Amino acid sequence: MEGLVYTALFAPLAGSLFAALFGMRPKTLLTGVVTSLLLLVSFIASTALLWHVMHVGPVHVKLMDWIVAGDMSIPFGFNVDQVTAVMMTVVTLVSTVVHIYSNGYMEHDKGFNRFFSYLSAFVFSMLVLVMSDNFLGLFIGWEGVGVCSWLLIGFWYHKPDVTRDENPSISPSWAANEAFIMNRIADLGMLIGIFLIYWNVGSLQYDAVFAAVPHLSHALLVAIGVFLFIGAMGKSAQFPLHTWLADAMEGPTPVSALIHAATMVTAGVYLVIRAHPLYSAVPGVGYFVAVVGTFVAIFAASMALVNRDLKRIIAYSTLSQLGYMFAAAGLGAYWVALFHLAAHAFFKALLFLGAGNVMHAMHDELDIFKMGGLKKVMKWTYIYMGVASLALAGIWPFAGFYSKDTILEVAFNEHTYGIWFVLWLTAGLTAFYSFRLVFLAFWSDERYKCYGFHPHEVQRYVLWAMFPLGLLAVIFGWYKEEFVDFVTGLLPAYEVSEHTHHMLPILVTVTLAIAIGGIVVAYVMYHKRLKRSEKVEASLPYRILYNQYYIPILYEKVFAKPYAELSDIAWKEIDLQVVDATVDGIAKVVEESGDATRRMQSGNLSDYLKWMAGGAIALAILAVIVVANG
Amino acid sequence: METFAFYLFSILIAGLFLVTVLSRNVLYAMTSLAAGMVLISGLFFILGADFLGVVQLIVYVGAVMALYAFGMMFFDATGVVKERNTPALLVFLLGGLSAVMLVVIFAAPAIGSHVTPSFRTPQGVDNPHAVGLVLFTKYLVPFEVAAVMLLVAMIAGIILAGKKMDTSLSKISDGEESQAAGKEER
Amino acid sequence: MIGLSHYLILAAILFAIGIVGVIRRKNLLMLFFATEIMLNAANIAFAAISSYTGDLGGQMFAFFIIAVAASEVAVGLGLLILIYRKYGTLDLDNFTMLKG
Amino acid sequence: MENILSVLIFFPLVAALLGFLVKPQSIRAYGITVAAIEFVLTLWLWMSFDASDGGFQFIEFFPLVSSFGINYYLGVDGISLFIVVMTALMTLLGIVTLGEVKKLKNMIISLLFLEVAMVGVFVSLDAIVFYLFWEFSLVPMLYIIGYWGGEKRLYAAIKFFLYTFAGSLIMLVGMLYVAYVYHEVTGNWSFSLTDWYALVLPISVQKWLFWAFFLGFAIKVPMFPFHTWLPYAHGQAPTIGSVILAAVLLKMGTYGFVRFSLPMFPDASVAYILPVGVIAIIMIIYTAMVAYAQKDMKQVVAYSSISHMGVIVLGTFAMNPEGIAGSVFLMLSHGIVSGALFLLVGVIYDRRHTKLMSEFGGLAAVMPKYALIFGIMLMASVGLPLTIGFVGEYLSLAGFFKVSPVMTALGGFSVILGAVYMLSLYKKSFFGPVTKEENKVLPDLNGRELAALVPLAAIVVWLGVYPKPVLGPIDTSVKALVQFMDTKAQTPEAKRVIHVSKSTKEAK
Repeated sequence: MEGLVYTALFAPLAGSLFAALFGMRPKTLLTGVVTSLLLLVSFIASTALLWHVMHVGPVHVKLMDWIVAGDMSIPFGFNVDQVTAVMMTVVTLVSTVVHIYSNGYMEHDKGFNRFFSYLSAFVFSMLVLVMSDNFLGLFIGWEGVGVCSWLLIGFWYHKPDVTRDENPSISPSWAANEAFIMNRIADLGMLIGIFLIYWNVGSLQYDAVFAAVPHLSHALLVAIGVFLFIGAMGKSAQFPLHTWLADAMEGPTPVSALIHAATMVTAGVYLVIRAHPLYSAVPGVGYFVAVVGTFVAIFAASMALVNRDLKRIIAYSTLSQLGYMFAAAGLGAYWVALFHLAAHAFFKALLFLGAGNVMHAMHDELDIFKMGGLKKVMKWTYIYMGVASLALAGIWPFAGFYSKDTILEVAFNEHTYGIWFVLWLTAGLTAFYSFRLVFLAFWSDERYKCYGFHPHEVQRYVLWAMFPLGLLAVIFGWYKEEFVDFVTGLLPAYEVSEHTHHMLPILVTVTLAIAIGGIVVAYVMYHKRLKRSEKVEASLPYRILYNQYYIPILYEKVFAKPYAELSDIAWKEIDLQVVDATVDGIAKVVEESGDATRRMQSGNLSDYLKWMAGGAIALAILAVIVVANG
Repeated sequence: METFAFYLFSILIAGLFLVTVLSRNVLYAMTSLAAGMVLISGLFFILGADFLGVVQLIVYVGAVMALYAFGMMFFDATGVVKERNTPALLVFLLGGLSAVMLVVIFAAPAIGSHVTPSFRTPQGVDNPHAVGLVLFTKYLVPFEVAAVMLLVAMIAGIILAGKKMDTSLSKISDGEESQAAGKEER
Repeated sequence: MIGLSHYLILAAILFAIGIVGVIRRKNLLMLFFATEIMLNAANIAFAAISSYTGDLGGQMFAFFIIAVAASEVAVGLGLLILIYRKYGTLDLDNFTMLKG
Repeated sequence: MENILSVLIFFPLVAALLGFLVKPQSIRAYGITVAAIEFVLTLWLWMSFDASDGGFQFIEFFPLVSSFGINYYLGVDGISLFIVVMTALMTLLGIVTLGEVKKLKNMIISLLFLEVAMVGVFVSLDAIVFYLFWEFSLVPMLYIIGYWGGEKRLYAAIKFFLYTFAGSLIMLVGMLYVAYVYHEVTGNWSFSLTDWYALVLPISVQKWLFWAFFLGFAIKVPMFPFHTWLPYAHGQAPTIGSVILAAVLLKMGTYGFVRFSLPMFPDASVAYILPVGVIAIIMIIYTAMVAYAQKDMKQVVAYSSISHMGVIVLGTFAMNPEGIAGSVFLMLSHGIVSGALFLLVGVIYDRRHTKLMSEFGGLAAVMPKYALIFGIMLMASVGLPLTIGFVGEYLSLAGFFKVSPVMTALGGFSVILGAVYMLSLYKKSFFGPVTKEENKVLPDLNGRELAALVPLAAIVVWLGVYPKPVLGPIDTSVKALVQFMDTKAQTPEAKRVIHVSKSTKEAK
């Protein structure tokens, strides 16, 4: 089994290094093909591991020691258990699809080889993240995906900075830096969590840490839980560290599909699921996690309602769905969170790839107000996106229905009706903005003609590559029972109470009703043509939502600008004017006293004799004083 | 009698030296200096240091003063130097202060009573005899060194005074050229 | 009765007179005179201490001081003559080559 | 080769003296050969080093002034070994990358002299010999900055010299006092470190001596507020000067803390954790902010050095094996990374004769190899896992966490702020459109530059992924050090704070 583990893990790395060899050369199809094949290998190995875990049991391998100092001993150890196997399969599947898709999408890009190198490196980092058997190994992957995300968001680094009005993300390189730095803020929290664990447990291995949980004090567990969650908040873009995700849409669309929808952003959820023994021990923190998640769910959904940018809408929906996952994980229903994570990965990746097709067809135009009626020219894309949107909206029998519905059941079952209500409401909003997008892009009047676009369907193999995702977006939910059986081998089984069980039909109906309601509203509003009302667009709530609650501007005003100004003050006012000036001042005192005493050196012997006499007298006085004092 | 002699000598010496220091005329200064030296030898005789008194007379009054007198022949003895006087206040401040300090130090009981002899005067011999005994036993090496020093000083004095009028020392040591140049000038 | 202190104070006063000369005069020759005064003051002190303590060391010292003074005069006068020949003056205010 | 350490010191010395005889046109080859041989010798030292022994090895002892206990006393342990290796490596690579400079011969001879001094500092176990090398290292550096530097080179060189010199004089007074105390206690004079270690000083004496040594080291490190010589020195020094300065000379200060302050004054070190920690945190945050405000690439790297040195100081004062081992490792990694960054800045300076970030932009498109290596070094500088920068930073912070979680959290801002200034540097210079006409035709790295930078990049990744060959010996020596401190500590507070690792306890 060791071979399989290493194959799954290192195949993407090999692909990345291979592509890197060609990184500075013009496009060679070879790199795309080789990396995609290696990803396929990794996927097959992951599936085999999934089967192995299902039928034999978890696999644990140790490659070598990494950091050994003092009592700290951190190996490169990899553990494939139920959760990891699921994550690996999801990651490698989506990655493989995205790789194949990128062969078409990046066809005309100068950085083709570079792109595949980064993309495969990302998959490797993500696999390290999910497979590691200790917290620091997870942190390697954590930072690794961060860097790859930085590289990929800033992939089109040559674009210049523009104002926020022109492009809310300013520029790819700006967005990349924002993402990296935001994640770093969270990483500090995570590091502190890791330090806390180390000094209180003495190890960072998952099994040792979780075995020690019952012996740790409550306050300590709370602290660890909170700090780890801060780390998760950064990577999963939870409020208040959420702004980078929408800006990250500056990256190529396959990147958005893979990193900023299906895999990397779910790392935070994975962390909470992975650390479930810890969070189970402190329900208070779990509840906090759930509240944050719920808040983000509706918060992000509200921003998606009015946005006109195709990718940003999907990004907000990702944010919103991450909120759902955190809500589930926080309430203790870890397998539900994982289930939604997997389902979401499939349909959200599909949605993004579909969006990529649209962009490709529309020459990188993202404004859905400039689209419309695309279903005629892009039939398959329309079908894929429709399926994905239905899944996202949680319509039976698509995957999203099963997962999201379960989350609502959990919220209801925990008697956290507030959370339930907000999530329920969000489900309606989700359905509305998803279908607002679909109707505006694919139905309604063909506005693109006014702008002189000539949309066309993408290559056939690209469409075929998307097929597995499309299929899974439909059928994944049907395997809920099997999934539960499998992952509860590791995660606690979550059973709803008798009362909730009775309520289930009503709950399902209510949820479905609001989802369908959302779709209907979208249909009514947008299916014919785009109606824009200046009055609405000028209203305060609309502007607040459209400007993302003015949070990016707020951050700029409250953090970025003052920091830059403070830095300038620190340099020019403090460092140069105070610290350095003091040093130079001391030097100047010496210099000037020397200059002053230089006059003694008149060259006149007579003067010297006078000084000498004065000195002798001074010494004599000193001698007398010394003697007189004993 | 001794007291009287001491005070007489003291006052005279101090007065003569003051003349030396304050006089505008170099010739007066030298004369009063020589007179002061003679009186100092008187003090030595009072102290019983006969040999030292004699040496004082011979060396200072005889040799040194003669040397000065001859030296002065090279200069324009009267008023070669128009001295710009140092501010009197500074002079008397420094001079007075140093006097006060020295007096304080020397008058302090610490000095007079704490000095103990490390080399006793031989008993039963007169002073020149005793000096001879000490000088040629304990101080033999310094004595010889002093002799060499005097020889060196004599040679140095001869050479320095015998220099050509218009060439500097350093130029001579520079080598043949400057010497030749010096000769031409002459 | 005249004690050691009397001599020492006399020596101190003479020394101070020497200092006054050193400070006041700008004529190099006068500086030499003043130096002689100071040396003689020291000699008086040595001789007095020698006499009052019965130790010949002091007289020896005075003796050597006289030897040194003689040497100093010999060499010093030679130098003075050289300076006078070179610059035509003995005024200290004219020699400021060491000015820093 | 029992006297390998003497060879390491005297080989470059002799080679430097012989260098005066070498013809100017062959001096480059000569310099590279000498530095390469020296580097191979240090590798040999590493290979024959016994990693399981935490004490001093390859000891050489030869009395110089026996009546005052001054001896030619050399030895290495795991702490100094790798700094010596790094010194030789950075000197070699520095000479390899030397471009066309005036008076190349003088430059190379100065570098060899500098190497003598640097190796000497790290291998000497006698305070006087240590001090001689310590001060001697200033001279070639003064010459390098003062002769090959930029416009204000004289100001920078003199400031560098006088500032560090003033600090080390105070340190010298401290050393003399220790020797005096040693004499008072034992009746013998000795300047041997091992003798000094055995000397148990009263707490009050320790406190004074701690600050005397602290001042000397702190100026060298340089710690806030004694850091202002560094930006000038870096700003004016030629590339090679900055590389050596950042890579090795600064480490002399932190090395001093580990070698002198900790084992000699354990109680005082523990007592002053708070002020030292606060200074270190100010260094980390404040200089990171100043770095962000800079307009000159080299100044950013220079201030970032100070910021990282703050983390090293934190790790040193963690008083547990994790932190100290981390700080020693970070010394190495910072040496390699900042050295490489200065080399990289030098590369662009050679081409454009400016270091202002506003002059660049879009370099990634014009010079992809350059951008790649710069990117690797940047990631190492911000402490990305699997690069060399992470291991040390992580361990240092982890170690200090045991002492004070709050201060560690503040010190951890280096993780964030480091990313802020480095990424903004990268964005300003490498990303965006190519705006300046002259930037469009910049040649990418040439063979000579690659020859220096690729090994560094390889080391950055290698030691990031597999730090054990280096971290192992460091760890062994550091454990021995900490245990020694624990036995020597007198105050209950020191006993409490100094944390001996479990494995050491079990071994006992």
